[in-house]
Amino acid sequence: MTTILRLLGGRLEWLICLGVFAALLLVVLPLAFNGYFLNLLGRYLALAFVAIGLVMCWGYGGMLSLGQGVFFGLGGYAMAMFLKLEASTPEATARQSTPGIPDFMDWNQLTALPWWWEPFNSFSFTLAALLLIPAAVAYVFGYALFKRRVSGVYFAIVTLSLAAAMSILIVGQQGYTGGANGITDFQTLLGWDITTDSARYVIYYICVFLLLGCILLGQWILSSRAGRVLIAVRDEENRVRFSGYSVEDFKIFVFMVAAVFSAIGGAMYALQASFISPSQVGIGLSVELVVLCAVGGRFSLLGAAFGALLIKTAEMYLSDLFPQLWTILFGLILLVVVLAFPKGLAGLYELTRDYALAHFGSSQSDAAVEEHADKRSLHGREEGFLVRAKRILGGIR
Amino acid sequence: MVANAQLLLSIEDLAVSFDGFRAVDGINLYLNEGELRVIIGPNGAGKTALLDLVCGKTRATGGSILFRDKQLRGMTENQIVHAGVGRKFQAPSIYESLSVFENLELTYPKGRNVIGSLFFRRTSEVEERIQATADMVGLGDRLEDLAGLLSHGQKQWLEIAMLLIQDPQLLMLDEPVAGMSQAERQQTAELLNRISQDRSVLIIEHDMKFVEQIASKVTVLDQGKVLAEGNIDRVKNDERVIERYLGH
Amino acid sequence: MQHSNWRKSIAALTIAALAGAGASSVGANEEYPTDEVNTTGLAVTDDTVEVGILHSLTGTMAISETGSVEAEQLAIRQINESGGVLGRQIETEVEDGASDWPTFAERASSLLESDDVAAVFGCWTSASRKAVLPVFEENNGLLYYPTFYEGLEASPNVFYQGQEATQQIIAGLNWVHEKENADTYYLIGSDYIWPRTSHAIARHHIENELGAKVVAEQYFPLGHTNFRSAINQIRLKNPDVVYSIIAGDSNVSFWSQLNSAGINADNQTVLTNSVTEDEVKAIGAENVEGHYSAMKYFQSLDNPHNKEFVEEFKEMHGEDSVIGDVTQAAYLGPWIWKRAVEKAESFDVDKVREAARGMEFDDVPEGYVRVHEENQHLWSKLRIGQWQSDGTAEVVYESDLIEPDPFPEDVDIDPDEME
Amino acid sequence: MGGYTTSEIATIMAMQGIAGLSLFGVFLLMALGLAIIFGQMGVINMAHGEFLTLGSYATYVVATMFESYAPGLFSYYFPVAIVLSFLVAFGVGYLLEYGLVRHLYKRPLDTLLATWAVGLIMQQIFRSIFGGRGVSADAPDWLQGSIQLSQMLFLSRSDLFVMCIAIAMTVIVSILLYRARWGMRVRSTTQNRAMANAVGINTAKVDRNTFALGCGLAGIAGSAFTTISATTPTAGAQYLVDTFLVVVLGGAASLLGTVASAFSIAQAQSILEFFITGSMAKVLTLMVVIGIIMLRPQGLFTLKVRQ
Repeated sequence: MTTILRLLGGRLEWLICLGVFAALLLVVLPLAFNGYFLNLLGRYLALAFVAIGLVMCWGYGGMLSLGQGVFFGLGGYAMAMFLKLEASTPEATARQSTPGIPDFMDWNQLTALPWWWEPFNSFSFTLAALLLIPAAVAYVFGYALFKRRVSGVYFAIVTLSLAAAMSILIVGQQGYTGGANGITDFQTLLGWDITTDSARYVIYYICVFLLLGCILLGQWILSSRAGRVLIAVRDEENRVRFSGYSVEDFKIFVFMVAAVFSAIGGAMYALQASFISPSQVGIGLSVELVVLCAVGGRFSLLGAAFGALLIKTAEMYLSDLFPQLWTILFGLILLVVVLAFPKGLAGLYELTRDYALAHFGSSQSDAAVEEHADKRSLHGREEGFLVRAKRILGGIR
Repeated sequence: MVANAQLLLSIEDLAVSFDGFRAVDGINLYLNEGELRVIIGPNGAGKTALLDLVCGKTRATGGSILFRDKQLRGMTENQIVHAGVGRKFQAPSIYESLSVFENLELTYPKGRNVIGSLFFRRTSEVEERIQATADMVGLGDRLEDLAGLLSHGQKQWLEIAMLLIQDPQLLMLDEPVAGMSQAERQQTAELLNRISQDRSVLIIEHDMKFVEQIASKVTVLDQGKVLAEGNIDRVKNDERVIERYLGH
Repeated sequence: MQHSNWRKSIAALTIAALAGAGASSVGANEEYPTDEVNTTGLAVTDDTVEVGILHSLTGTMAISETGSVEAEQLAIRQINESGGVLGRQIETEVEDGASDWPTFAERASSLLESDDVAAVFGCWTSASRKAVLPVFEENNGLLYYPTFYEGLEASPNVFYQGQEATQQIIAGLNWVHEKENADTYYLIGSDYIWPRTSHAIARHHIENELGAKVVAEQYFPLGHTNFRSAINQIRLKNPDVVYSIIAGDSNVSFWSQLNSAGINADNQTVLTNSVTEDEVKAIGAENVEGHYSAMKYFQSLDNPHNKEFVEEFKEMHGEDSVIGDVTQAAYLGPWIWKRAVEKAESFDVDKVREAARGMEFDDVPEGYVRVHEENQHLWSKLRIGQWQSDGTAEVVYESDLIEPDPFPEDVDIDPDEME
Repeated sequence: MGGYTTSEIATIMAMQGIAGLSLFGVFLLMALGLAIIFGQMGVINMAHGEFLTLGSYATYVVATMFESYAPGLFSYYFPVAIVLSFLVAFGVGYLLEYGLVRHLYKRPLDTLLATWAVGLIMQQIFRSIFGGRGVSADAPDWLQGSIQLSQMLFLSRSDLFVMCIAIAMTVIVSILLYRARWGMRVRSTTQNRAMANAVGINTAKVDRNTFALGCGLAGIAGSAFTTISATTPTAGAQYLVDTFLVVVLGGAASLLGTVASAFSIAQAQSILEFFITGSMAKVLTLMVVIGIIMLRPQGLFTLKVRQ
């Protein structure tokens, strides 16, 4: 236990929050919702993968990527290609002029499977591809951009353009990609019928465990020395550089991690939505994901994941009730967050907790410790956690 | 200058220009192991630009920078640091939101690549080394404090300590005593004399009194060129130096 | 109006239903007991039945889909006024697909799995239909899809009220070929499946059946606003016929740029199957005047059913509203479902589907349609309308009834090959 | 090249060159406002496209009013519409700067998010007022038809009109920036806020006016665009990526660079469009521009300066 605590930077409070979040996802939601809604929540959780990637890349690394949809799409399309090939058996596609290839290829007068589709018949290749291809793309772009010291704003624009180009490309090459319709209609995964209710539960749990795994991995990275290097880069980039660090390597690294997380999310999305299309690649989704991350808390992995789930769930209910007003409300929420709560929901949680602690059962000296901790900490939470955790335990005692 | 076995840094015909403006224009400079050299000169003489070129912050347009047997031109900043060159900036450049200890820990010369940093652990060896280095600059009892809370002088010393912990063979300091009180200057002079026993030090400084306290040899730059070089007393009486820089 | 005629054919039934509706307010539906007409757990009570409408109310597609929602609501209101279906009033659950295909799939699941609706009227783009199709097939739901589209689909869970590509294309090409004695064709479209598939069919027909030549085939992204290159190509290639399948707002740029480049009906024949009255309202009649659209329905159709329909539509949705091809097709949806339910005397999807096949309608605004026995598309006519300066179309040609053929044989030209 | 003869290629190049010029006018006009806001102030205004749309709707409203109340003067509605578009966009931009953007100058990436939210809200407001359907005002007579340059070469009047406005605006902006005192204030504020304040420049006012001017220019662009395309709530947003790329490729702080890059991108896309599909031409152009920005992030036309 102590080893785990140390690995995670000894943040007891963080672990408690993680536990609560895990309990919500693993116990409360499956009990509260039926298979249909759980499937929807699973799709929203797929977006949470991208949000936690953005926390690392944007919140810590200072690189705002407006093109995370590209990686989400790469993962989603890789998974979709595999599922589509499995669904396109010669028997199922017997009425096509070329049976055995995906339906949209047949409609587009393709008479054979393109060579680069072939490897996606293999599940292990697909898994490898959906992790490695986004990582490789992120590496190439990261290398080209960061080695030339492309700064935040420019980086945002370049990644935004990348997302635009990618979605136009997919739409334009519809014989190979399914075009604007995307790739739909999956039936089985390795022979297992994924359309049943029980399969939905299983996939939901896989999604949750992967998400929790990514959060743990992310937190481990952020609380290691690499995480402090990223903070230091934001504080005083030159000093880091002249302390012998290759700042670019660290930026490329988190960008790649964020890309891989996004790709996992994309694959989980394709699996749960039975569907992937260029709108999951383009500008709209890419920017929306940044918004989800900002609302949840750009400095907090848990906050961002929770924010993505909360906002999308709210959207599901509210946009149905007030289709016109929802868009405006969504914009206003974002404005309020940016202006008043740059730390998002996670920051709001901290404020509430601090307020509660300050007013209920804490002594003057504790408040002083708290204040000191806040001053010491970068986001009012970095180092304060230990102190606070100690005090919470002290209070319990 | 005569090359000999103890030569640490040899800069030859070094030049850089920004859109035609030749900030450094064919400078030659040789530095021995264990030497402390002060660079003086009027504003815009190319002093800071020279340090920038050596540490890789700007790219030279001509000439060579040999550090021991290595050509520093073309190397990235971090490679130059790994080769054994440390650079302190004019304004204190430290991580204000981290503690003094963490500032020093982050510059500890292990685990500076991505993988290494992920698995970096705070061992007792690291802690001892940090304590020793902090003691050296007089911050031994401030380790737990937030770096942002230090005084200006202390911040400068912290930055020097951050360089020292990497044990560089060449330390380059850009106006280390600017903005310091007289007492702090005195302490800094002592510190510099102490640390230059084990390594070469290159300092940019304006304060001639301070220069006299620490230097035996100075190089005077003007308009991107070396104007004079040699013993402090000789340079002080050089007419061109008086005319161009020391003034009346 | 519609029901006045229909009432004749199902008079007894309707009167019985009206009586039933009156009685059912105090007791069970005696003529059609709920447990007999609904054996699969749909949202049917003794006096109501729930259906869904699933279109984009927000987002970029809202503009196109609004007309369909209005038409479906009109039809449902008329049905309710005439006594409902099997004595039950239709209650409508309207869902917003928000111009986002995954959202369509979500809402479709919600309608079928949570609300258990008896039928869904909805979708507009092919992409949204493709997205919801697995949902309908898994849950054995019923979708009534109003848009003319590329074909290549015949799901037992969908009734297609719009024309598939061959119905819209072949007769139109034959007509223009004969009229212009055309040797060369220039094909232009928006870059997605409907224009591309349609052009593949058109190219095949032009080259193999008409013995003419396609001089170029050009695609632009949806929403594209700069057609000057295309206009230059038209000028350079000087085709006898320009065949356009440009969708949505791009039409405004295409037609106005064409017009201001001096290409108009006097010197160039342009045939399109993507411009209805809805588009003309935005394009401006002066830009399309004299050009031709191939559609199965125009608002100006001269028959009593259509006159009545147009009148009631304008009464409900405003004098300024226009009715395009898709709007009329959307209006058919609830009626086809109602008649099939009453023929089957059941809301069960399988029975409704069986009953609908081969069913004839001779009192709809477009004249006469028949549900195809196998592919559940409609037999319908194709009309060529020439646009007038007031934004209406004058029908200059009307085909015979055309059989829907969503899977045309041997259309195998590679659309990426330009020449 | 697809079996064209040499003389045909020459004709195509000339025709596409003219088509490219029209596109150049479009790109330049929409990039001008951004060149000021992004180039001079370093602020990313994601709602830039919505200001364009705002100008288009303002023009549509003016045209409708003329049609109803002064049909005899309909031919002359455009000058009124342009001025009004500018004023409306300027005013909204002014308020946006005052209410929002000025609080975020130290957080450029947050400005990006906040203005994106504003864009979203504006789109929805447009949709509520004007409906989702595209609207377009009839062009006045003098903007219809085209001028024949040779047998194959035509230049439509509306394209010429857009181009003229683009060039006029460029001239005005360059005079403002490089000849007038105002430009000096803008540049000194951007380069050293504290010093500018110290020498008596009201930097807050300079910021507000600069931002509002950029928005106003977008409004004029929107007004001019009503002659070539329909106005929908998302019409302006479609141009956003192109606009940013034009400004970035040109080098953010350089007006000349913006002009040059608008020209290059327009010509490249135009020529490509003739030989491959419009979609692929767009992808190819985007990728090439991204590639160039990766190789030369400071833009094509920026001088190398000492940090």
